[in-house]
Amino acid sequence: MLLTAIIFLPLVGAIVTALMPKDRGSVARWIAAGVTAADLALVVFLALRFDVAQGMQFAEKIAWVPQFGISYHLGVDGISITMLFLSALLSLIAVVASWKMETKPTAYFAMLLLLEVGMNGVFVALDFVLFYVFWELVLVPMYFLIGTWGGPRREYASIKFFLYTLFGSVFMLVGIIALYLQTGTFDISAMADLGLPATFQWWVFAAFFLGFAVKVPVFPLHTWLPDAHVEAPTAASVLLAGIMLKMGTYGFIRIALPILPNAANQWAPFITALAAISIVYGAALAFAQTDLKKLVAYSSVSHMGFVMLGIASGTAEGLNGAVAVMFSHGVVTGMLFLIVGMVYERTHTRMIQDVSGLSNQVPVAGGLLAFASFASLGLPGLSGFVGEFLTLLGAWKSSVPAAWVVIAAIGVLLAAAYTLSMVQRVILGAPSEAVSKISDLTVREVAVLVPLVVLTLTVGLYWNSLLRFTDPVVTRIVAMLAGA
Amino acid sequence: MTLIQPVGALSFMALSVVLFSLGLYGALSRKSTVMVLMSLELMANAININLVALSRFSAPAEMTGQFFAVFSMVVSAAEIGLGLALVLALYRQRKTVEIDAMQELKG
Amino acid sequence: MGYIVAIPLLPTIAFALLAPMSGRVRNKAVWVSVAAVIIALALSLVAFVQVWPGGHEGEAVYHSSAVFASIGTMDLGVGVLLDPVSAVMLVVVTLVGACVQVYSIGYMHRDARIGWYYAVLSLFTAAMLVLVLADNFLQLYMAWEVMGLCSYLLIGFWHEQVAPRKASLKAFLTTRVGDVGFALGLAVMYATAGSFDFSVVLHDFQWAPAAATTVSLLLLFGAMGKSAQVPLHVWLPDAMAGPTPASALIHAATMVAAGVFLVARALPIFEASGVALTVTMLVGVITALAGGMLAAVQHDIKKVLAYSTISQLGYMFVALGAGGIVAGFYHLVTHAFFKSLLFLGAGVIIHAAHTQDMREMGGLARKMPVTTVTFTIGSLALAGIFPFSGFWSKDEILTVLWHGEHYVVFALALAAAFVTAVYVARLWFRVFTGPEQSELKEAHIEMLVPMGVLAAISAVIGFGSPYFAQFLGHEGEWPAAPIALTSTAVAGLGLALGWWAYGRRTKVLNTRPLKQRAGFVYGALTMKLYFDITYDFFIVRGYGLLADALAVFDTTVVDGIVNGAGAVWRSGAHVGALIDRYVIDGAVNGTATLVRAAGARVRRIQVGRIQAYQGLMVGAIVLLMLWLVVKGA
Amino acid sequence: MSALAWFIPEYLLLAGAFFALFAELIVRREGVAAAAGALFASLAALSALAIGVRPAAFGGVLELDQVSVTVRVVLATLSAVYLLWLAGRGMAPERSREAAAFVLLATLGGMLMVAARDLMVLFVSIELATMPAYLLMGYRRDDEHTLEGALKYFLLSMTTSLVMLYGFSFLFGIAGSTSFAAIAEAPGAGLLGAFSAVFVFVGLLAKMSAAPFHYWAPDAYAGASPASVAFVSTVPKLAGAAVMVRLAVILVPGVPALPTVFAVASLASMLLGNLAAFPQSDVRRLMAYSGVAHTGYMLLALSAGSAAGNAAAIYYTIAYAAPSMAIMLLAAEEGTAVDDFAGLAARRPAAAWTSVVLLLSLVGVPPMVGMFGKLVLFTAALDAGRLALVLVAVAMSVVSAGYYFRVLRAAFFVGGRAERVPRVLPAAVAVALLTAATLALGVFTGPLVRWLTAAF
Repeated sequence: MLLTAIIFLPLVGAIVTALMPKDRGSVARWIAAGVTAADLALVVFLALRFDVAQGMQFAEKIAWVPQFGISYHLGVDGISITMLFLSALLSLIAVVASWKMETKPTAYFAMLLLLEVGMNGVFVALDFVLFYVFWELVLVPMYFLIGTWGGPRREYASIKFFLYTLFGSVFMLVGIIALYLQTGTFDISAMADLGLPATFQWWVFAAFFLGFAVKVPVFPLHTWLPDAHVEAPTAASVLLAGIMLKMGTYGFIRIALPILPNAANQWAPFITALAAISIVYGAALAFAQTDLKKLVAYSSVSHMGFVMLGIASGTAEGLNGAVAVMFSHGVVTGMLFLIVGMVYERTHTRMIQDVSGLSNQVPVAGGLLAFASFASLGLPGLSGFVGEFLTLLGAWKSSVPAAWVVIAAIGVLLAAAYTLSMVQRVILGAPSEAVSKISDLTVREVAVLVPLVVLTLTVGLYWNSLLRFTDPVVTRIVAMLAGA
Repeated sequence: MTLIQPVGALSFMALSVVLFSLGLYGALSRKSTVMVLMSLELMANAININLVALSRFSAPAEMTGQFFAVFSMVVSAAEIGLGLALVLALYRQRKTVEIDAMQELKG
Repeated sequence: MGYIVAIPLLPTIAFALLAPMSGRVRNKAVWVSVAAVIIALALSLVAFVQVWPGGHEGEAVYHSSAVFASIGTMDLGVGVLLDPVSAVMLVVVTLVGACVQVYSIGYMHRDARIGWYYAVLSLFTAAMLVLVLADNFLQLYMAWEVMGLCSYLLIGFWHEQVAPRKASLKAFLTTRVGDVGFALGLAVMYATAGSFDFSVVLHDFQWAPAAATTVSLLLLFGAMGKSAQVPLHVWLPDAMAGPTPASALIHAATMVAAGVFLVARALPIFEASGVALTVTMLVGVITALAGGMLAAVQHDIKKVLAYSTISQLGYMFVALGAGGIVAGFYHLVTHAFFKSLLFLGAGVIIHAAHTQDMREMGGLARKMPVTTVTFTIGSLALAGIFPFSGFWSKDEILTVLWHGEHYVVFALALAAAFVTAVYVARLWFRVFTGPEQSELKEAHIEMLVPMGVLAAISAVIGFGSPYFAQFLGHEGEWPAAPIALTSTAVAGLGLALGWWAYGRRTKVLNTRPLKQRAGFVYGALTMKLYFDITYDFFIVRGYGLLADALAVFDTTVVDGIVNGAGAVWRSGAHVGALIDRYVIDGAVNGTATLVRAAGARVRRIQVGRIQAYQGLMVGAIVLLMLWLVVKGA
Repeated sequence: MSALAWFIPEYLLLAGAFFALFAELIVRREGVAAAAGALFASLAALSALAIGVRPAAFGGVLELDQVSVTVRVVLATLSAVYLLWLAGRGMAPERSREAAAFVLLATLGGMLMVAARDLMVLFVSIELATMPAYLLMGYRRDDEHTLEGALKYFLLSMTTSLVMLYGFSFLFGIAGSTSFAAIAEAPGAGLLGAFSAVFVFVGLLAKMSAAPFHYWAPDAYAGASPASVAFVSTVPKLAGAAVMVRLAVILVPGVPALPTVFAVASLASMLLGNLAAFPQSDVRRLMAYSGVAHTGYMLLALSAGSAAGNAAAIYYTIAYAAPSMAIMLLAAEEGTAVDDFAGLAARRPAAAWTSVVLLLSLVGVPPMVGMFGKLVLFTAALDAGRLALVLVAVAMSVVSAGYYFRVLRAAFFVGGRAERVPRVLPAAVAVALLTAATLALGVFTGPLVRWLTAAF
């Protein structure tokens, strides 16, 4: 019952806030904050009672469309509990970060809560149709978040985002149905390691790859990300980068790898190549950007390239590294977007040449932005390093062509290049005229960032705080991959 | 060889096809809507002939074909009545029954 | 022996306390950092004494570690390993660290952000101590990177000006290039040996030559980045834009030595590969020679010392490459002391002369006696003159080369020694003799005391070389007379040339004629052997252009494939006037414009004529019937 | 209960129609006829539900199997909801009295079509269903295009129904009897059988506005008032779908080429419907092409030729009917151009968010019923090996998001007129019922599909 509560509590919140009269924005804010906080509390309560040794836990299964084998089936294992925690945390932070939202606040918070329903659902669903329902459900609120509260080119960005993801997910639906026809059920956990025929696996993997790769995003399907990020309001950007990108990679780990093991092995070299290209391509483009948010968006493409590298390696280190990058990227990029948002609220410009000298004028903001940037470029002791290093280890250990791993390692260097060149111009140096008049972060804004800083340090210093959850699951998946 | 053989179902069906095609040609080529309706009526009659003939040759006992033909006549009468009402209303509005005048709606 | 863990912990706590403070409070809490490093020094001495009798070949005096990550059966840990090598390094790091922190009180007291300076110094000291005490290569790598961050922050300390900002970025990225090699080396090591722990990788695992070569060359590449060996040396001279005491600590004694320490730790792997040793030696000797010659043409006093550091580090790599771990390590220790002394001295000189350019200096000897004496001890040690530490350690390296029959390298090393003597003399005469070009007064007491301590050590430590060898578990003996005499002769010759060219004058010397004769060589040297220019032109600007090109590529081609599809269709279909405002407005992206354009074409079939529709329908029916006939259903 | 009693819903509808014609003579108020009609229709729906599945009656001419019962209930409910809306808003500017009668008669024809097991009964009930539709399409006087649209609808659909009748006559000829059972057993008459089957399905495809026989739809819809389009584009189409499935079941064994015909028609409809819908600026014309596209998806299920396929076809048409009718009713309230939807979110947030639910269901985004319809449909089609067509359908549903979202974009992101249409309770309730059905129906997919599959 706990998982259903976690998913549908925000839905109740969303309905309540949506029905609020327009002028009662402040009440809607508090409801949204209350609901997300309660949801986070439930998730933490769940995590405390989560036994790392066993696999799927807290499972709930009710027949929904019996003759098609569709059931309302929820369950949580090591990886999904991590992502669920991240989703609940970032949702709360997103609500608190958009406290001063004036334009149509009730609808805004309703959309945020609806988004949380979709995100929580994806990480917990164990039935393909349920997974697909939550996967698509996420699109609608994000479309309206970008479309209504976004920047100047918001309509273009929102429809582009919607069409890209819909295009991918619709082919995923075909893949899901093909699997159903082959196995007779829509239940994900039952389908693991069934030894399906190789060519069939290959084609279904192709369908899933298209669906997930658009979301990750992997080069060349990434062009929706910068537009969506630049135009989305801060809170939407945080959730988009923090959680929604991870739905794609989570899909690979939860669905593609366990169910289609030898297709995964067949596709591994291709995915590694794309991953390495995404890493270097994302880094190079981030280096060339003049808009802060676009820079962070392209850096996400680069970081998610590491996740794909880890997934394609198929080794225990690689997969653990992939989940580590997913978690740390969620936290760190969330922080980056929050701070960039806060700076934008004050200076009303995101152009790198207009914003400089933060550390002198607003030391707290400058300091935190520097902290997040160093975490993002993978400084040891912070969470960014954990995932990147493990993926490199895993990739080298696996049968994947070594050239791509070297290119990925160079990606780490390029990450330092674009991050530090941003730090140079934005944080260091003399304060520009746009920066010289702004005030430092308020208590609320710092309070939003503190949990993320704490998480970055804890995972960065004590890796097992995260690996304790993911390792048992990963060892099982690796066994399946080796078996195929 | 006698010129007159017993008339088989095939010849009736042939007649019906010819009539049907004539009707169809009329519907496609005539300029006045009323004439188009007339051609449609011709096609309906072709079908009736077909029905009656087939009823005679394939199931003479039950005469279902004849019933079908009667039904068909009644229905097409109603339809033609309705069609003419429409044409009349259009005439009152557009002062013409030219079928090509009905071209505003397109795209 | 648990207190060993406290040594790296103290500076970490100091940083943890200082970092979150606000600027003003932090500036007053500077003593926290100084106290931490002094206590750490005391503990290090205690640890050193406990290890002093030496003679335990290889196995650790104290080792404890904790697991911070476990993947499947593999556990990654962080630990503390005390053995002779790390005991010596502990003392060196904490001692130089303490001297620099005390010195900085005087040097930086007027700076508005002195608190942040000390915070980063503590973080750096902590990282270096963690590196020295590491019991596995992963922990060493992590400390290594954190040190890179600290050097970035310290070099770019005065970030309001452009030069320090550019230098810090250059430093971080160049060392990061080396770190890519280091990371890949770790990946290969993990893939072959299955672990990072010294005990497993260095002792238990039998390295195949091929794997050993790859790993050691990659580790060497990392070390070359951090220890500024040619061709990755370009960042060190620019790093002088940072505060001088910071350079003394980082760019003389500790951080740059980390590369040598890494190679020393990983020597068993290098020995297993054989090839790697010769490569190390070659890299070392080339850097020694190039560093020396470049130092001889610099006008900025700190740049001279920077290139000198590069050259001396080259010496250490030569020693390690020749298999003489003791010689290399000993030179590292002596160099740490006399080079940090020279840097601190340079700090005082710059404060006094209000310039870094040696051409505007002169006649310091008369007004600044203490500085002159200490600086001279340091210079003579660097030149390798008899009683001072530089002589002994450089001599041991030459002996190792001689015994190893590396005669060509031996000759080059001697040439490098000669050039070192020349630039030392050049520096000394330019700064201390000749006309006084600005009113001079002696430095504060906090600055002189540390220099005195370092000078004393540089003078005395030379006599401990054989005991130092035994301490590290090898048999050590006094340097043989012939090599000692040759090296002293070479050094004396260098000093004489220096005196001849720069010492004799009464007025400011004009070296123009000397440069005309040197012509090409001098030109190349002033252009820093064209390394910087080539890097800037090809790599930095090249990457910038590539990034911009990719950005354009991304928006036009990749995004365009989606957006542009409509454009392709439009031009192909030259539908022209018929495209109504939806297509031009293009609210949805290219695919949609493509579809809309197609829709516009399809829409034209709907002509509105009834009989046209009937005709189309009848046509469809006829087609259907024909198809049925053909198919013979 | 004697066989006559099984057809109480039909009697109710007939009575309702007459009552609607004379109601306003007795009670002077506007909209009473439609209200009465709504009452009668809902009674008919309830009674149809109560009666449930029955064996063949009147000598095997009419039979109430699972499909007929389901479709009867849905037809009656849809027309009840529609009449409820009509009672509220009325068919401006004319009186809605005759319209109510036409609606009830058309629904009656539809119910009989679905239950028919005999060619004669089928032909008569099809004509009974379509004639009121002609009148509904021509109902509005003030727009000079209405009559032209109605005429086009009349001429083209009369031509195709004559072709269908011609097919019926041959079928009768081959089987010697007009009952479906006899036709099913009749030995395949080779080419003549194929021709007759094709003629029959041409008529039905035209009724369903499937490409290449859809030409009447865009012009007729564009001319008619949106209210009448709401009815004509959904109820007769649902009845037509049921009849096509029935005839497919009996004719396909004899004519193996039929599934390919359906596949070709499906491909043409999907491509033409979705592409031509893109540049439309009038909601009626946009929904006309959307109708063509959705008929294409339905035909995809039919081309699978399996029991699951047939059930999916009917379920999909039901899943399409509710949101499509609701969208057209909203257009009737707000104005027929896409730009009339501008600023809807500001004016009527409830209506705006309703249109989101409805349009997303048409695109096939969960959790609305459209997605489940597509899921069931794709499963059946893939099972029958129609992979290529499924991929086209999938791609086209993404394209459809493009033009459906233009309405949403107007509603949410474009500023529009501020004054809102006065709130009329019955109309609002009607649209709310349809939206609730779109949202809730998804959850009951299982039992509904199983119930339909049992019929084949």
